[in-house]
Amino acid sequence: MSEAALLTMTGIVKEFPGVRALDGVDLDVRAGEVHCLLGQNGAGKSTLIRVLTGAHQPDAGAIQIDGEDVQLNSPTAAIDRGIAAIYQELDLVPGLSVAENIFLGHEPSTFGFSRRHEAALRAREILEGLGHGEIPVRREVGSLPAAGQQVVSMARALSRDARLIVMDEPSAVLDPEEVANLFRVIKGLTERGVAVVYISHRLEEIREIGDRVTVLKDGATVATGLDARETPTQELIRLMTGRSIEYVFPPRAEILSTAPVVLSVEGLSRPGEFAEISFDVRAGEIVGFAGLVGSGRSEVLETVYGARRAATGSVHVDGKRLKPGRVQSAVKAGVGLAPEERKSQALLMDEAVFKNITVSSMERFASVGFLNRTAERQVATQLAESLDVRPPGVDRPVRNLSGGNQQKVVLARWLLRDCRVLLLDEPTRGVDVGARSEIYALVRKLAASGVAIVLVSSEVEEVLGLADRVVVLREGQAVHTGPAQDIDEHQVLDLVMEGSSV
Amino acid sequence: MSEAPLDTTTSTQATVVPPTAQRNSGLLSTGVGRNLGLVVALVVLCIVGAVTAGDTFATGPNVLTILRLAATIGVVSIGMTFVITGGGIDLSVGAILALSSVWATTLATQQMADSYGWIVMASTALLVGAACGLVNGILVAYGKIVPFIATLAMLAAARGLAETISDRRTQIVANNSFVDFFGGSLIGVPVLVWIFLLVAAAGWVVLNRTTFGRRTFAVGGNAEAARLAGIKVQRHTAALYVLAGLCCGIAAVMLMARTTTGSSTHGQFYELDAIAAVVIGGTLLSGGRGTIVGTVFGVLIFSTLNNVFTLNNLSISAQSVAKGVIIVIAVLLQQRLASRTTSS
Amino acid sequence: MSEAPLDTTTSTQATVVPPTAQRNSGLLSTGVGRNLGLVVALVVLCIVGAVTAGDTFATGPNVLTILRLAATIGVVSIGMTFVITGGGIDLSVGAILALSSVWATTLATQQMADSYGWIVMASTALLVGAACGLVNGILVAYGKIVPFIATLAMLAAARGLAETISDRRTQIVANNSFVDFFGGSLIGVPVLVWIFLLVAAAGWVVLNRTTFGRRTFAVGGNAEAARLAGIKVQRHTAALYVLAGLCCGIAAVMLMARTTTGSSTHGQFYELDAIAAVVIGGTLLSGGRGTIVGTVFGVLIFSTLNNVFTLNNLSISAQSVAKGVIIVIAVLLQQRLASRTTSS
Amino acid sequence: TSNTPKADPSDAAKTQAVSAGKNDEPGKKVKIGFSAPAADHGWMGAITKATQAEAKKYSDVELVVAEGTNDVNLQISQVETFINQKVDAIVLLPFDGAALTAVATKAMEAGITVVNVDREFGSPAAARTTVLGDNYGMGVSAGGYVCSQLKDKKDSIVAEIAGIDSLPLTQDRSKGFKDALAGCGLKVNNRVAAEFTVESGEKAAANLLQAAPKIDAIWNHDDDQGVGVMAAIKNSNRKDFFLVGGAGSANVMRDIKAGTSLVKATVVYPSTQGADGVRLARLLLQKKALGDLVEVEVPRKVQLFAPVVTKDNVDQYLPTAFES
Ligand SMILES: Nc1ncnc2c1ncn2[C@@H]1O[C@H](COP(=O)(O)OP(=O)(O)OP(=O)(O)O)[C@@H](O)[C@H]1O
Ligand SMILES: Nc1ncnc2c1ncn2[C@@H]1O[C@H](COP(=O)(O)OP(=O)(O)OP(=O)(O)O)[C@@H](O)[C@H]1O
Ligand SMILES: [Mg+2]
Ligand SMILES: [Mg+2]
Repeated sequence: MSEAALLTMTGIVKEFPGVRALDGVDLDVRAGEVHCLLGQNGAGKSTLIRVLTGAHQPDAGAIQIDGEDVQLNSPTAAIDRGIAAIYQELDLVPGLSVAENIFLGHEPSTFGFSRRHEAALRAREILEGLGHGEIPVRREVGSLPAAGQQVVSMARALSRDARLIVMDEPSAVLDPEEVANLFRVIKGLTERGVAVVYISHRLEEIREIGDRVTVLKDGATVATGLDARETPTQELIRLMTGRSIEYVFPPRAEILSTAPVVLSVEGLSRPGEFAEISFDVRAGEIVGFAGLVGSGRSEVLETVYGARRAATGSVHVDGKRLKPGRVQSAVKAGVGLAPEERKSQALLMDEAVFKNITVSSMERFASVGFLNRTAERQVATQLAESLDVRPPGVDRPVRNLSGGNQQKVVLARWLLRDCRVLLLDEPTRGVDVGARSEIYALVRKLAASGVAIVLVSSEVEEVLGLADRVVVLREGQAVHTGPAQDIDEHQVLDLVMEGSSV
Repeated sequence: MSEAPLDTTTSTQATVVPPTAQRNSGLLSTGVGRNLGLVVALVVLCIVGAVTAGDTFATGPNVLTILRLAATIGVVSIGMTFVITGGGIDLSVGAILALSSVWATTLATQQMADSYGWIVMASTALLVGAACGLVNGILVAYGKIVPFIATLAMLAAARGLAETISDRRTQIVANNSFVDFFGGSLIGVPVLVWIFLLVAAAGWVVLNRTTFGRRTFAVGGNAEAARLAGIKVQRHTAALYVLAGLCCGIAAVMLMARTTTGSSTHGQFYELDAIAAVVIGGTLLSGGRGTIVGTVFGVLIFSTLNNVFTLNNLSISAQSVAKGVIIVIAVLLQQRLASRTTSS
Repeated sequence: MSEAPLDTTTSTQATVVPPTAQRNSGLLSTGVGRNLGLVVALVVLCIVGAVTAGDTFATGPNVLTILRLAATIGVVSIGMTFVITGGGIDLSVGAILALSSVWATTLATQQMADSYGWIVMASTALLVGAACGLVNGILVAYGKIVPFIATLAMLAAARGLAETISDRRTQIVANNSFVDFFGGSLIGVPVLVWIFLLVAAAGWVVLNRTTFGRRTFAVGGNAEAARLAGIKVQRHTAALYVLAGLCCGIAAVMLMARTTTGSSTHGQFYELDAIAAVVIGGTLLSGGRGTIVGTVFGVLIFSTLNNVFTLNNLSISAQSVAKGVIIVIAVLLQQRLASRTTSS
Repeated sequence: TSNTPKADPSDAAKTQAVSAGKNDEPGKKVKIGFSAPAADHGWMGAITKATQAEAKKYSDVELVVAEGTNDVNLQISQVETFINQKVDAIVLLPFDGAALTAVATKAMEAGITVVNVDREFGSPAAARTTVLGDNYGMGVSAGGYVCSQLKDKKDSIVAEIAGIDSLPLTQDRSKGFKDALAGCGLKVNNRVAAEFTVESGEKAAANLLQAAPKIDAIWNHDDDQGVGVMAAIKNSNRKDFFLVGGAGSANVMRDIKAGTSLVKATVVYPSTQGADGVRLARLLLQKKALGDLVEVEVPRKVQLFAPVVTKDNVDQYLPTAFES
């Protein structure tokens, strides 16, 4: 690894209406290293990246590449400098094929006619390099599941032979297997002397792949050049949050076998997604679903919720059967779903934070259809604060929040609506360590108050740590069901991987 | 693109959000930011009018003339605002208006009106309008037909039906009490204008202060999210078209009073005029963002424009050229000002 | 709604993408699924025609008539397909067509044509069309004016200009070679139809086989992503409107040949007809998805409908009612079939 | 309305100046407002142009022209604006006579002289005087001519290409045509409607010619759309019928004279009604009588005649016909 800085950013400032997202950030990246960027939600990581890729123009600060000053006044400029990125929010064109998305902007072509065959071949190569030769390069990206799309945007970043690749929380959508896969690719890159800027909220990943760490806080660099392996976790957390957080799961409450079964699912199936799923959730119990991406966990949740119509099987809440494929009847029965993809499934991007929080519980603030906005704001503000949504203030459009903070808003919506049953799909995706432990505590508290909770997470540790009972899915089949205490991470991973072809 | 407004900003506060910023984004979301541009556009227009034809333009009667002209299309535009905010579009408003006016002025209806009073005609118009709206709503929400196509079909069908019923003859409103009531004035302001004001006010309250309005934004902004949040998206969508249809019914009553006729030729091009007013007002054609205030301004701008033209005796072809140019200028103006207000 | 593809997936290995899901959505993505519905709709229509007026409907000349009438609006619709796929809309097509036809038939132009041949008139029309398109493009892409409003303004302006230039007279095309060439036939097929076929074919190739076309999908489907990928979104958008304008120019030439005139009244309602054809064809009004084949079918369906009506001597009113109903049926049919084909 | 597109005002002047006499001498200044439907077809454009040209000829007339519109709501507000403007007279060609009766009455009550043109108001109180075309008469004339040509062939096929079908005046013409044909045992076998525009004429005709493989006579309501109709006929190389026009545009009359084309006759319907309206308004305001009438007041109603122009009498009309 050469010591010469490939990229140097100094005193970068970026302002948005009323928000100074970046307030003098310094960053230096060397060729062939994996440089990790840490920071709480809203610290400014993604914004910094967008400045680096020419998507945003900084209000102040200098950028040097190979020691020479550069103006990255458009994405093209950055691309020409050999900078590629995987953005936090998927940046794909749903209407185009996988191959076309990968080569968008630099399609192989002669006289403007695209050489589709060549594109397809090269796309397949890249995908195979990523360990996903099975993704059909001619299929429309819009019809791929989240994980598939994540792989495609990775492939796109690799398709340009870049010298510096930025990855903004690439692992958020991925399960352990996929993450391992990703790390293999990153190692390959760094060996070729490519520099990687890696953003993640999972410290264990930093430890495994990172070389050096830069920590952002409130839009400013608080530490840089830290050793990724040696620096103690508590130190990193303190730097990020300014306080020290016990990064442990809250203690479980004892569930009495006499506690009433609130949610009971029997023989639920959807051809091609999952089959014969049955489980009960008692009041105050947390049932966790572990499994690989594509194992059908989201589908199970969405089907229980009625967002998808079950082919067979039934769902009962407090003994009453829910009408299959009817979200309404689930909601009436007190079921809530925090869906997996916040942007497409949960958020009203242009609406104020508080409206997003109260949308599912409007009736509570309404008398004969008229809304009491003051009450709404109050309650929403309290929730936002308890989840530490930043920047504070519930009137800004959700679009302007950082990824993790958006996730918190989604969560807040369902915390507000006091449900009998809460279905959480990847509730901590993209949420920083600080907020994470708060969310864990909250989920526990809810359970303690008698809510039945179903939790889906790609982080086995999270499932085991939080859930009382664990269901392991593989290819839509429940391969294991039992108390969380009786099984450990490795066993789960074995169960999950078994027979999976990679 | 969406950044243009953002990059023009210069604030000096640190990460903590200054209250002003909050108000700004609040402002923008309530559309006042955009409306400022509209106010200016309208004011400029009025100044032009006053300068070029001050003696007549600035007079009370002339203002009332402008308002009376605005009233009918205005009511239609309010309904259109709801549909568009909800992520749809309604090309059939003009046709529905025509059909309602014809149905409400058939011999049969008018005879009933003679015995039971004009309320019969009024309610007939409203009913027909709402019914057509319901058909639109069902086709779009449950038939899952693209709004553009569904309402285009309704446009053709409703006009055709209107022509068949009226046999393409203009139907005179015989019932005088009807004409007297709606044609009259209250405290110096024409009843038609009162109706417009009422509908606009009601529309504003519903859109901004009720759960129905809030859901409209949700449905238009992200239907899937709305569905998963437990909103009855389909039923709501249908309701929006019924609302639009109802507005057409009201507009039909107004036009019947103004022209003392029902005719299959009423309301030609109202779809374009209404959509134009709504969009100029700042409502997003893609849905999820809508402003009644903006729409009202949009309507006023267009009818003032017409009035100023007539007063200034422009050559007719010149008028349409001028119209095009003025629209562009107005929008540009409004955008610049909007982006100005969003930056503290 | 977006679930349709989901429901059909069957994954057999723990991969992020289930293998079987691809074939179907592959079908859908190439639009064949949708088009199948259109084919059926058209066939049904033809059967109706053949049954009700077999003797005349099925004849060669009648088919050619349908095609000749489809040709002009067809060319316009091809251009419209590009604009809509690119996330925009163009309400000014009819007006641009009128302006081009008038400009290309002024005395001055026709005199030049006498000395240099009809190519002068043709190229004038194309130039005027492209120029208007450029103005649209600049207003939308760089002026950031909502396409609906920008092109609405152009509609007003262009028609007004056309009226001023022609002084509202119908300008006869004196140059016979022009009429003879474009009015004539090649191997039994009218030149107009050939032009339509050529434009359609070219349009298909450009949209599906060139980087320009694919980038159009990107610009319409996710402008931000396109920008981040280094595509010059603004320039591309502008180009799309120029393309549409050019098509209007071509259509103007065709209409001049068909009617032997240039007039400010040409191309009335073309905006609605074209958009309807495009949308019925399966292009998304919201942009990001477009199909030329679908558009061609859309155009054919409408002009066949017209023809069948006339053959059956239907009254205009009955026609529009029927039209509305048929549109709805066609779309429903097409949707059912589309979803059918996507489910294995 | 009728067919005469683009009347040449100077011609219009020639014809009427004859009777005008010393009425043309400048009198007190008058301000006249003029409003008409949208000029979306030739004849409307002609009406407005002729009107403006006529006004220009009088130093004492100031004409205020409102944007043509098919939205009665807008046209009403234009009249209201004229009232606010305190014009002396309003020459009004309403999009729909009945719909503008109320506001016209209001204008009369405001002391403004209203001259109603071509489409009649619902109440006599709404206008001081009315200049009317004779749409029903047009149909009758056309039908009468067709009868005279086909009287011995009772089984002959007659087709009609109407104008904008949603307009009452189109209904009147078709009715007149139908009634006249009935008089000689004929009927309209095929009827299509265009929109008074060249393009729509071509489209309607093209379809019609397919619909009816054999035709003996066609009446086309409007010579402007007639240009398109002829294009379609030329394209189909059909010759099995003769055509009756409606307007009397110069080139149609030349064709009639030459006898080379399929057009054997046309029915005149002057586009100078607006111009007449302006003249009458001026006379009324200046308290002048109509020349050549003993009557000291301008008459309540002037209905124009719709003669049939054929090879025999074409020379009489050709000079005053308009160029298209
Ligand atoms: N377009 C925008 N307009 C206004 N404010 C914005 C915009 N984009 C980001 N911000 C603000 O800038 C700050 C930094 O956001 P950023 O997305 O960079 O955070 P982050 O470090 O990526 O957080 P996360 O880990 O959750 O992704 C946040 O306060 C956010 O609200
Ligand atoms: N939009 C889609 N189109 C086609 N197939 C899909 C789509 N979404 C999901 N699938 C398929 O459905 C199955 C489950 O998808 P999904 O990835 O949501 O499961 P999951 O266990 O929730 O994974 P994740 O960890 O991402 O939530 C997989 O076979 C996946 O390929
Ligand atoms: Mg981020
Ligand atoms: Mg999932």
